[in-house]
Amino acid sequence: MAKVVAVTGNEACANALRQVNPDVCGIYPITPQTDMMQRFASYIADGKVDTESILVESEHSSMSACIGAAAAGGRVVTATSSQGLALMWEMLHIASGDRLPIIMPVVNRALSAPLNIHGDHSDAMGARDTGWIQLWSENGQEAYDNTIQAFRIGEHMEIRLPVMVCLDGFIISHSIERMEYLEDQEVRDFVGPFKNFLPLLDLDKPKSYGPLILTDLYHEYKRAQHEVMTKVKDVVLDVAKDFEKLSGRKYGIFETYRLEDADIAIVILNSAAGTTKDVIDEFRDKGIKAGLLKPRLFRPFPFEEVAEALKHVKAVCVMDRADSFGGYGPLFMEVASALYPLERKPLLLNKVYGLGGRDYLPSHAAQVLTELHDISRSGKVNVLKEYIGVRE
Amino acid sequence: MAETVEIRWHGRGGQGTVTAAKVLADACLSGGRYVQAFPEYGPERAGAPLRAYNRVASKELRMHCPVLEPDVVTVVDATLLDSINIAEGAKDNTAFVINTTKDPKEIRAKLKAGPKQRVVTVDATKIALDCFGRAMPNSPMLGAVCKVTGLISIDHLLDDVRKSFGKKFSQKIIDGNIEATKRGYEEVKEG
Amino acid sequence: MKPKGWKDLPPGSVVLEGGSAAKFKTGSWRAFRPIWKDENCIQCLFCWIYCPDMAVKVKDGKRGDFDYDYCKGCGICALECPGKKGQKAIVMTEEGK
Amino acid sequence: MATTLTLKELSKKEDRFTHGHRMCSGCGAPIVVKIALMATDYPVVISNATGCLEVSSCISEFTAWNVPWIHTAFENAAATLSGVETMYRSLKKQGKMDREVKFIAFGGDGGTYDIGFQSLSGAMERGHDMIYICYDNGAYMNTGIQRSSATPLGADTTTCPAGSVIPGKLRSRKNLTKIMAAHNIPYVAQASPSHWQDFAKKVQKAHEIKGPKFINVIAPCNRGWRSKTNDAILLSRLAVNTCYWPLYEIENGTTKITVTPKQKLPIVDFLKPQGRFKHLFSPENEGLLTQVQDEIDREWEKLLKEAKTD
Repeated sequence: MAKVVAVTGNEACANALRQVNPDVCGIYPITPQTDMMQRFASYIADGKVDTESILVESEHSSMSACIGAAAAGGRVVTATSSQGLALMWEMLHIASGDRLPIIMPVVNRALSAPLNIHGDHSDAMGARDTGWIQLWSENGQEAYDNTIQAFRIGEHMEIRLPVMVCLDGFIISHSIERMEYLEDQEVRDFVGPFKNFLPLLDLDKPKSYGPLILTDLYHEYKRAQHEVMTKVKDVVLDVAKDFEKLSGRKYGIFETYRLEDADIAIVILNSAAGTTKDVIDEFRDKGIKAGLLKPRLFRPFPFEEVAEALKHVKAVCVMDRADSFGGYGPLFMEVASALYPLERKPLLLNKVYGLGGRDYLPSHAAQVLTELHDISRSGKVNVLKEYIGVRE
Repeated sequence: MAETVEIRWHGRGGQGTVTAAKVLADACLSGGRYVQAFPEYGPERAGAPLRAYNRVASKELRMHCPVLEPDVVTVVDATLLDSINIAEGAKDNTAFVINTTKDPKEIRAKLKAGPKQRVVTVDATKIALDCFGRAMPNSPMLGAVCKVTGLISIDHLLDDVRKSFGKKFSQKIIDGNIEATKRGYEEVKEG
Repeated sequence: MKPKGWKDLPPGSVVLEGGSAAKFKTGSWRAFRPIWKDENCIQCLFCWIYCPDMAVKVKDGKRGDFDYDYCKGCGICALECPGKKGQKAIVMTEEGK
Repeated sequence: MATTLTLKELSKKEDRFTHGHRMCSGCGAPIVVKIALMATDYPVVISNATGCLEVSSCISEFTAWNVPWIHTAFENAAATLSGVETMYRSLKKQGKMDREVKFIAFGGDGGTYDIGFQSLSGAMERGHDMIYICYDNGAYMNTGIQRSSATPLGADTTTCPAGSVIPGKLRSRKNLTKIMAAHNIPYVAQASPSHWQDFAKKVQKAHEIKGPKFINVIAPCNRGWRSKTNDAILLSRLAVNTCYWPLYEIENGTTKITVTPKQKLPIVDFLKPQGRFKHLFSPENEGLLTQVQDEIDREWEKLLKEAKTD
């Protein structure tokens, strides 16, 4: 039986982790994630989980310890944000290269300099090439659901990869919203017992983790790692199917909203997608066929499916809450690549919004949809990459 | 109830404003409603002006941005009336709930409130001091907001206050807050 | 042996066979060759403990010959060898002579 | 029962670190590893910082380790092992693991004194049950002899070269052993491969103590020290006998010198065979040479005062 609660995104993720009851958890504070691991630490202190915590002295050590623990053979979690994720960067590659299914909620926050503690996607986007699976979440409910599903995806015997569950800092992590919790036992049954794969603590079969591989085989190892990523999509969909049976909540590799017959569309991640949906409804009421695509699985990126979903649209704006200075926004780059093979492509533009927690308002969505509407009629894109909600 | 009720809280760090918004959200959860409660965050600490928001709706809340056009504006610290524009974005029929010793008519004049805008006052700080000896006006303000919005019954709210405060405080403080919430509900003055 | 393709690799580059380095013979690195003279050996086993390459064979606590598959010819053994009455039990000779 | 520390008994044990590794000819580090593992009678899991030992001991499909071994990066051998050890405790608590396992981290001085210092300090403070063994060769040897905070005063390295103006390293070594002792962990020691029995005893003792332990071991590098391939043991012995590298332990705060040189030799005996100190013997660097000796004398006197007299 589902339980309806009003909790923050951080609390929801912490609760998901409690329900899963992992073996080991690396804990280090960073705004806006802090509150999540703090809650988890109190679950440990109150004996609500069997987890052993490692109260590390940095995020780098947190990820290092998580890698050691996961290689040892067991279920491992941690969480971070922003500079913490950046400090982990080196170790993120090692976690995925060693094929260790560590589960990590990432409470998205801007990167320094200047110092900023608010929500944007620069942190996780900076980690997009680290070989981690990335699931993105619009709200606390999705963050909770994704966290639970992440275990099944990452620990799948064909996959064995670490998973980041991304949620917007403050906007979701610190907002109380209505959501539904599954029962503890339901979650435990859904996730299942941890299955070992090449555990280091198998003392009778000594293994060496982390060899030096030179020009002879490194290329092959990385090719093999890519191959694993190609299998992720199907696993994500299978897990989502099972999750729907359990929760009634449907997940795909992305969500579309009124996109099927849309002339114009916005592609946008996380919490801003919700705000955009409300504005799309307003435009539909005015007779403008607007729609939305919200990626859930960003790594691996489902290129073919995204192209298929957008191919009939006349004009698409990809909105990035992160920048690649001197390049297009990271989400834009993926969507543009996805659309490139199409013979008839939508017109495409890129807007960077909401950096460092700048509010994304309905008026911003309206501005973009209005521009898209004009483009769909004129067939002309004036400025391909632009910043919105920025003061001149 | 309107499809969505949006509330903006103005307070100062350390007055329990964010807690009030959270308790209200939790209390409004009943009846299958959707709720949001979220503060505005900055590096500000105790004493700095802050805002918090509520949305309560009968359908799923997807909007994830600050409340720009509040149905209710709640001011937990009357001194803020002189320093910030608490009426920003207010609609024709917005209700103002103000913690003040002053008469609602005086406040109405000060705010230059329109004819359909409601102005409600409550001496929340005094109630808090009476009930539990601390100048924490959040629980009487909750009572006042409950009365003005009619979102939930006072009994339901009191249950939630008991639940929320019970996690952190002693029985004496909980009882004080229950009493204060009740008095906040009862002692609102409209003008 | 045909070099491995990417489909043949163990997941996560984990080396599954402990001690497999024994298949990699480092004896070819040697420029100088230690020669063991049994008659001068007092079985102190210093050569064995100080050998960085585990290239001194010991069986039942008794020193045997060098394992030339692995000896890199560093000469630590010869230097540390106390020998018998001033006569070293290990001497270094140039390889191939 | 721990193995009796005679070479005859030890030689009967299976090699847990095998031949076929690719350390340089005459390297001191494999001797350190070998002695440490021989003194370990328990199942053991190793964590290894990036460095000479790591790159040479596990390449492609070849591993010299016949025990579970993990390398992740340069600065985090202690943090990585924290994770392994914590998982072990978790599994033990859950009844999924019943054997008594010991944990050893190996790092060079770069991976220990410098880049890995934070991770080491953190792991020690958290109290993980492990021995961290630093094989200290006094520079970043793996990358080609760059100075580290363990590089001795006056040494010539590729990043503090002895030039016409600056005569090598102008700063003294960081006393990491003492810094680790300041963590108030139950056991800290200094050891040398030349004194294999003393070192093995320290490892055995450390394994019997619960909690974090640190052993700093001198490990000559003939490439970086510019000495002969056969003198790793000779030089490490001279390091002890000149009191450059005193052998001592600090157990629960009590310092004990475990090997006192019969005769304290002048530091030049240690410096002379090493090319990295060659310039110190030019007349213009006489002052620096005196400074080196003075410092060693001062540190030794200090240690004598701290040590418990038996």
